[in-house]
Amino acid sequence: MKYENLPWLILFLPLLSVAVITLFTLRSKTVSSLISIGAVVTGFVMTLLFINANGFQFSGETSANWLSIGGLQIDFGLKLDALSMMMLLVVTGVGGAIHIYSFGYMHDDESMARFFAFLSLFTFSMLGIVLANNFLMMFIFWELVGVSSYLLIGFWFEKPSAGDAAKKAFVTNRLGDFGFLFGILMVWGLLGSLSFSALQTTLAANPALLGASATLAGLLIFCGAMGKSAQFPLHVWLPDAMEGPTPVSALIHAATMVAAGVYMLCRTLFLFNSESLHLISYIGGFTALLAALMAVQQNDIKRIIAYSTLSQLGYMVMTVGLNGPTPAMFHLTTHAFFKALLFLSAGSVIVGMHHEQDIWQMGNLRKKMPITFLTFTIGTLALCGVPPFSGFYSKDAILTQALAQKSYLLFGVGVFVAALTTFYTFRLFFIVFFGKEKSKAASHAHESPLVMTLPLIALAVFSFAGGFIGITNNYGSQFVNHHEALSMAQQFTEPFNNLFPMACGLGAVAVGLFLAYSLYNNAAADPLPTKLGGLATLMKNKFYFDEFYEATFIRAHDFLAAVADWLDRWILEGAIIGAIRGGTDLSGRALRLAQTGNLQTYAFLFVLGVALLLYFVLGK
Amino acid sequence: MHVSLHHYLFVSFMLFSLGLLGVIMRRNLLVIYMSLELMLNAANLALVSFSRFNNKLDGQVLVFFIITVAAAEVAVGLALIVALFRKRQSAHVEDLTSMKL
Amino acid sequence: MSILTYIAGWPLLAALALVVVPRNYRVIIRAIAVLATLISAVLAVKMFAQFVPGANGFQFEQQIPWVESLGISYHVGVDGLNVGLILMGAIVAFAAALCSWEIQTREKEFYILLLLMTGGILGAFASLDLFFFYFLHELALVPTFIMIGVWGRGEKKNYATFQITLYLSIGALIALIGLIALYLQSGANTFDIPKIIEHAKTNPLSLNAQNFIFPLLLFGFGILVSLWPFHSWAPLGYGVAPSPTAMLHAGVLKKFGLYGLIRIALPLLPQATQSWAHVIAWLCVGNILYVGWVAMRQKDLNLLIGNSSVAHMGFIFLGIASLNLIGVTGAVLIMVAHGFLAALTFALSGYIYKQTGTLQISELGGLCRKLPFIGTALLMAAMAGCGLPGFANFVGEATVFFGSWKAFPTVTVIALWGALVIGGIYMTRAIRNILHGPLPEKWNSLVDASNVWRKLPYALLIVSLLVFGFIPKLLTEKINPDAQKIVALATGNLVSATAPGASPLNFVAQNK
Amino acid sequence: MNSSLIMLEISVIGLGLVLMLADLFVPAERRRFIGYAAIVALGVLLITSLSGNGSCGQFGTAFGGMFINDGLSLLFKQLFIIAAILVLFMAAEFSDKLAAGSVAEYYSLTLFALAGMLFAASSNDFTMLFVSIELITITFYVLVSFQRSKIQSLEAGVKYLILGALSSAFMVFGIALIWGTTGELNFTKLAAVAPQFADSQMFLLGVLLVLVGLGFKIAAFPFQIWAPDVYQGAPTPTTAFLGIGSKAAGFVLLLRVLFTAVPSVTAHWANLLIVISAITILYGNLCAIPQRNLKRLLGYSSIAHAGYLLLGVAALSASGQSALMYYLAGYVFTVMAAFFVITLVMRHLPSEDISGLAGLHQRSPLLAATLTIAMVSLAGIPPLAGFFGKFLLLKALIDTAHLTHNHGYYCLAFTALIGVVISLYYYFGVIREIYWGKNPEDLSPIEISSPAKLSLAICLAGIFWIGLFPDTVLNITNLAATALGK
Repeated sequence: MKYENLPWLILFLPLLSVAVITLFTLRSKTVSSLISIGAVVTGFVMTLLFINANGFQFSGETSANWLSIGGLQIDFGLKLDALSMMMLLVVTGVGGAIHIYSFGYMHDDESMARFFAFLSLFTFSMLGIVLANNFLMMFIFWELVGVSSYLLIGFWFEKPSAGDAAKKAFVTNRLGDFGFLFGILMVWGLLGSLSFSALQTTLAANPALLGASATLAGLLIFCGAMGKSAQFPLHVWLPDAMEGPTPVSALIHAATMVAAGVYMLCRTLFLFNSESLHLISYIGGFTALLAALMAVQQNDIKRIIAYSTLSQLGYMVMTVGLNGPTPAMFHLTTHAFFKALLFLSAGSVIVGMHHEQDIWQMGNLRKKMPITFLTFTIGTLALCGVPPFSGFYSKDAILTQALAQKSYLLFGVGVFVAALTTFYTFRLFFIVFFGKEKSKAASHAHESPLVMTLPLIALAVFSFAGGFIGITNNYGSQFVNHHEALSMAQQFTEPFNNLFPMACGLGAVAVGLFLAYSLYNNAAADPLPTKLGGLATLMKNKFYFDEFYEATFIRAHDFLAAVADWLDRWILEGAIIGAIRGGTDLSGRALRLAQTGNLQTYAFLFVLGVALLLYFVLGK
Repeated sequence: MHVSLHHYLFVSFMLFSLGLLGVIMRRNLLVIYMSLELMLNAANLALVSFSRFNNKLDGQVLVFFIITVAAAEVAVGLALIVALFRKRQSAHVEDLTSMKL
Repeated sequence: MSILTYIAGWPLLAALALVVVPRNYRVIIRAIAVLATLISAVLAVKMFAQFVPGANGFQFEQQIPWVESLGISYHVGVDGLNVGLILMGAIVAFAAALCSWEIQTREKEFYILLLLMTGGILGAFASLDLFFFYFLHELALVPTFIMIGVWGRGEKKNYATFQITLYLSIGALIALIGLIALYLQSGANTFDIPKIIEHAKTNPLSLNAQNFIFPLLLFGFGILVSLWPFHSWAPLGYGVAPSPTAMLHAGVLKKFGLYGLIRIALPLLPQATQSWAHVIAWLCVGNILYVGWVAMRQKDLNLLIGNSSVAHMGFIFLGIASLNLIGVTGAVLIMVAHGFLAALTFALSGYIYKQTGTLQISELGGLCRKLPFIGTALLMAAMAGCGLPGFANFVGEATVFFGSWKAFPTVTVIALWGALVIGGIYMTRAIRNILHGPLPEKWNSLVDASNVWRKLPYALLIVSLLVFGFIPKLLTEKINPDAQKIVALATGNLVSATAPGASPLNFVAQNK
Repeated sequence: MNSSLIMLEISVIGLGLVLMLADLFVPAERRRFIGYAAIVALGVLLITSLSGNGSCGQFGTAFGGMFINDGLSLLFKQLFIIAAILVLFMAAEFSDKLAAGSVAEYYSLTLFALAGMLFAASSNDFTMLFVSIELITITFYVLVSFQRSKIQSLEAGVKYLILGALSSAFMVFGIALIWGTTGELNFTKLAAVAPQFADSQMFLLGVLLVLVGLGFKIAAFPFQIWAPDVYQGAPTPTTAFLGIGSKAAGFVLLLRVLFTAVPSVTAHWANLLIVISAITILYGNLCAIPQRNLKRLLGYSSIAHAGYLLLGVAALSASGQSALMYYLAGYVFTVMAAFFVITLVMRHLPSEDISGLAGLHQRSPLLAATLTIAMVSLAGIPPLAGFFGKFLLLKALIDTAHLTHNHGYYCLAFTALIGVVISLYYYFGVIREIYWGKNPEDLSPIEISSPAKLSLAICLAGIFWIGLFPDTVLNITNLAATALGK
C-alpha cells in the first residue's frame, strides 16, 4: 500500500498530543487545545491523502508483533479497508469539527487543557478500535475508549452527579467487556488465533470449527457491543452520560464511541451464525422501540437527543442482525453527522440559554439564534428521515433490508419507531424554537460565536448530502461480493426503486409530524401525561430500569461483599485466628499454674515425673 | 536364715522410699534435708552390698566419694537453710513462695 | 564479582555505614540511603539491559562455597524468571527510600532497617541456593516488625504487628521444613538449585516425597503470598504499616513465595504440582472473588488497597496453576507489574495520610481539586489496578487468562468477572469517593506534591508500569525461554507448553 | 598415667584458690580488679587450649579411663571457659549488688564451678560424672544464694538445694543399680557389656535414674520445674552461668551416657526422647507467653531451648549431636549477651519486669541493639547464631525421619516449629518493649564501662560469627560428634 506509515501517524498523533499536553502545556489553555485540534485535523488530512492514494476498494494490513508467548501471538496491527477508512473519515472528520467547536464551548473553563488531553486520548483509543486488526488489540482500545469516556463524563468531577454518571458508565461498560473478553478467549481457544483475517480464512475453510459454542461465542462477543453501543439491557448508562460537557456528548455519545459496537459487529460479522444474529436483531429492534418511547416524555434537551441516539443505535444493531452490515454502517455514518449536529446545536442552545437544559424553559429561539435554528432544523429533518436528507436514505435502506429478510415484525417496529422519532423530535423542535419564550433566559438568549457555528454549518452540509455522496458504495465494496457502484444520480433516486418501504417510512414521518404539531405547537405545558396517564409516567421514569438494576445487580454485589466482609472479620479473623491465639495464650496461663512456688509441690511433681518416666519405659 | 543380696537391696529400696516420702510429706526444711541424706545412704547401702556380693571394690570406693560429697552438701545446705531462717524466722516450705507462676 | 552482588550488597553496606553515622545528621543519613538504593536501581537497570534473552543457563553468575560439608554456597545468578523481579525490586526500593521523607522520627533506625530489608530481598531473588534463598528473605522479618511497630499508625498497630510477624514466620518455617526435606530427599546433597534440578532430571524424587513436600511449599509460600484463606494478615498489616515498608513488603517481598513456587516447586515436584494444580486454581477463586468482595466493603483506603493486592495474587496463582508457558509467563509478568503497582498505591495513600491524617474514605473527597498530581497518579493506579490496558498489569492478567483458559475455563471466567467487574466497581467507587465530588472545607489547606523529589517516586513507578504495559516484549522475551524450561520440567513434555506458529488445528488438538 | 592431661583443670582450681587468698590482701574497692586478673588468666588458658598445645588439646585418657580428652571434651571446655570469662565480666559489673566485699569469693566459686564443668566435659566414668556434677551443683548452691540480702536469692538457693539433692539422690541410686547389674562404672567398658543387659529391668531402671539426674541439670521435662524460680531469684551472673554452664555440662554428660555408655539401650528410646523434647519445647514456650519478669521469662525460654537441644539427641545421629553442640555454641553467646544487658539495665531496679526496658533505645542504643539481637537469635532468625543452629537441628531431625520412617520425628519437627512461632511472640514482645514500650519512667542514658563494652562486643561477634560463618565451628562439632561414636 502507499504511504504505509500514514495510518500509524494518524493513530499516534493524538496520543502524542496527550503526552505533550499532560507533560508540558497543562498551564496554557490555548496551546493545549491547539495541539489537540491540530492532531485530529492533521489526522483527517492524512486520511484523505491515504484514501486518494490507495482508493476505497483497497484493503491491506500493516502490523508488528507486540507479544508472542508460545501459542499466544498478538500483533499490534492496523487493518485498512473500506470499512476502517470510512470510519477513519468519520472519526477524524466529525471529531475534528467537534474539537473545534469545543474550543469555543469550553473557553471559560479553567481546566480546558485537561479537557483537550482527555479528548485526544479518546480520539486515540477510538482510532485504535477502528484500525485494530485483531481481537485483543481491539479489546485494548475498547477498554481505553471506556476509560476516556469515563474521564470525559466525569470531567466536572465536583458535581456528584457527574462522578456517579462516570462510574455508572464505566461499570456498565465493564459488564459488556466481561462478555467480550470471555468471547475472545472462547474464539481463541477454538480457533487458535486472534487476527481477524486469520480467523476469517480459518472459518471459511472449515465453518464447523466453532462447533456447538458458535452461538454462545457470538452472543458473548455481542456483549461488548451491547455495552459500548448501549443496547438493552446495558443501555442505562447513556442517558446519564449527558452529565459530560455537550461536545463530549456529541463526540462520544453520538458520533463515535457508541458506534464502536456496531462497527465491531460489522468487523467480526463472519463469526456470527444465524441464531446469534437473529437474537441480536431482536435486541436491536427492542432497544430502538424502548428508547423511542422513553424519549417521548423527557424534558432535558440533551437527554431527548441521547434517547434518540439509543433508538437509532437500536436500528443499526437490528440491521446488522438482519445481516445488513452495509445499511447499518450507512446509517451509522449519516447518524454520526446529523446526531453530532443536533448535539452541537443543542449545545449552542444551552450556551445561549446560559446552561439551561429544560426545554420547558425555552421557546421561540428561532428569532434569537437563527444559525443554530437552521442547523438544528437540518439535523431534525435528517434524523426523521425526510427526503432528501441523509437520514432518509439510510433509514430507507434499513427498512428495505428488514423487508428483504422477510422479518416483518422488525419492519413494523422500524416503521413505528420512525413515527415516534419524528414525534419526539418535532416535540422538542416546536417547544424550543416556536411558541413564546417560557423564561427570562429564553428572552435573553443570544447566538453563539463563529468558532462554534462554523462546525455546525460543516456538519449541516454533510447531514444534508450524506445520503447520496456514495457512502453506501464504499461500504458495499466491503461487504457485498460483486457490488456495482452507483452514480450519484442513481443513489439520489435509489430509494424510489422499491416504493413500499419508502412509502411506509414517509407515512410514519407524516403521522409523527402531524401529532407533534397538533400537540405541541404553542403548547405551554406537556399535554401528553393527561392523555396517556400511567404509560407517560412509565416513559418518564425510563421504565424503571435504573431502579431495577439498583435493586438486583448492585444490591446483590453489595450483599455478597457484606457477607464476605463479615466472614473475613468475624469468622476468619475473629473466630479461627482468635481461637488459635486465645487457645495458645490460655494453655500457657493454665500450664504455668504448675509453678506454685511451693517447694513441696515441686518435689512432688519431680517424683511424679520420675514415676511417669519409669512407667513410660518399664511399665510397658 | 541366709541373707541374700535381694534382702539388702530390699532394705535399701525401703530406705530410699522412706526418704522420698519424707521429702514429699514433711514441711520442715531440715527434716526434708535429712530425708534426702537418707536417700543418699540408701544408695550407699545398695552399693556396698553390691560390691560385697560381686566381690568388687569400685562400689565401696564410690561410697567414699558419695559420703564426702554428701558432707560438703550438708555443710553448704545447712548454712543456706540457717541463713534463710535468719531472714524468715521460719524453716517451713510454705513460706518460700515469693516467686511463683 | 557479579553485578548482582553489588545490587544486593550496596544497600546492606549502606545499612552498616549508617550504624556509625550520628543520629542527628539527618540529611546525610537520608542521602546515604537514597544514594545506595539509587545505585542498586541503576545497576539493576544496567543488568536488565545487558541480559541476553534465551541464553543458556544463568547469567551474571557468581558462586562462593560457604559451608562445604552441607553443600551450601553463595550462588547468585539471573535468568528470565528473576531478572524482571530484581529490576522491579531495586526500583521500588529506590522509590521507597524517596518516599521515606514522611518519616520524621528516629530516621537512623528506619533507614538502617529499610536498607536491610532491601538488600535481603534483592539478594533472595538473586540467589540460586535454597539456603540463601530462604536466609536472605528472612532478613526482612525483624525490620518489618520494628518498622510497623515503631512508625506504624492506627490503634490496631500492636495487634497487626504481631499478627503479620507470626503469620509470616509460620509460613516461612513451614516452607523451611519443605526445603530441608527437599534437600534431603533429592539426594543431590547440595542446596544449589541448578545442581538439584540437574540431579532430579536423572533420578527424580519419589511420588511420596513429592506429595509430602509440595503441600509444605505451597502453603508455606502461600502464607507468605497471602493465598486465600491465609490472607488476613496482609490488609491488616499494610493498613497500619508506614508506606515505605508497605511499598517494599507488598510490592517486593510478597513475590518471594510465588517466585519460590515457580523456581523450586514446579521443576522439582512435577507430579505433585500437576495433582495439586486444581486445588491452587480453586483457591485463586477465594483470592479473586472473595477478597475482591471484601475489598468492595472497605471503608479505609489502605485496607482497600491491601485487599485488592491480595486479590491480585490470585491471578498470579492462577497463572502458575495453569502450568503452561502462557500462564507461567503471565504470572511472572503480573509479579513484576503488581510490584510497581502496589508500591505506587501505598506510596500515594501514604502521601494522602501525611496530608490529611486520615484514610477513612468517607472523610475524604474531591481531592483532585487540591492535589491534581497525586490525584491523577492515584487515578492511574486505580485504573491499573482494575486491569486497564496500557499498564503492565493488563498484559499480565490478559496473558494469564489466555493461559488458564485451556486448563481451567470456569475459574478463568470467574477470574474475568473479578478482574473486570468487581475490580472496576471498587476502584471506581474509591475514586468517586476520594477524588471526585465536592471538596470538604477542612481540606482546603492541602498541598500537592510540589518539587521534583516529591514527584519522582510516583512518576518513576508510573513510568515503569507504562513502559512494560506498552512494550511487554521487554519482559516476555526474557521470561519466555526460561519459563518454557520450567514448564517443560513441570509438565514433563515440551509439546503442551509451546505451540509454535499456533496453527488452529493443534490448538484444537490440545483442547481435546 | 599422664597427669599432664588435667593441667587445665588443675590450673583453674589453682587460680580459684589464688583468688581466695588474694581476697585477703586486696582492699575492698579494688576487688573487682581481681576479677579482671582472673579473666586474663582464663583468656591465656583459652588461647592455649585453642592453640592445641594446652593440656586439653592433647587427646588421651587418664586415671584408668576415668578421664578422657577428646574432641568432645575440647569443644565443651572451650565453651565453658568462654562462658566463665563472660560471667566474670558480668560479675565485675554486678559486684556492687553482691554481698559486700565478697566479690572475690564469687569469682573463685565461679572458677570452682568451671572446674567442675571441665571435669564433666571429660568424665568417662560414673564416679567422675557424679563428682563433677556435685562439684558444679554444690558450688551453684552458693552462687545462687549469694545475694544474701535478697530473700529471693536465698529462696532460690534453697529450692535449688533441695531439688538438686533430690535429683542427685536418684542419680546415685541409679549409678548403684547400673554398677550392681553390670559391674562396670567406666563408660567405654560399659558400652561393651551393656547389650547383654538390654532387657534387665534393674539395669534400665538404673540408666533411667541417671537420666533423671541429668534431666534435672538441663531442665528438661518433667524435671524442669525448678528452673524459673531459680533463674529469677539468683544473681544475674549466676543465672547466666546456670543457664549455660550447668546446662551444657548436663548435655555433655547426657551425650556421653547415652551415646558412649549405653548406645544399645538408647537406640530403643527414640520415642521417649521425641516425647520428652516435644513436651519440653511446648512447656517452656507456652508458660513464657504471659511472663513479665525478664529473668523468669528467660528461665522458661531456657526450658524451651533444652527442648530444642534435645532434638539433636532425639535424632540419634552424629549430625544431630553435632547440631546440638553447634546450637550450644551459639546459645552461649546469645544468652550471655541477653543477661549482660539485663545486668547493665536492671541491676538498680527492684525487679526485672519487662517494662523496665521501655525507652532503652534512647538510654543506650548499643544495649537496645544487643538485646534485640540476642532475642532475635534466640528466636532463631537469620543471620544470627540461633538460626543456623535450629536449621541444623531440623535438618538432622528430618534426615533421621526420612531414614527411619518414624513419623514421630515429623511431628516433633512441627512441634518445634510451633514452639518457635510461640517463642517469637514473647521474644518480640521484649523487642517491642525496647523500641516502643509505653511511658518509660527513666530516660537517663546508661553509661557502660569499657570492660562491659568489650564483653558485649565478644558476645555480638560470637553471635554473628556463628550465624554467618558456620564452617569452622561446624567442623569442630562434627569432629566432636565422631569422637562420641567410638
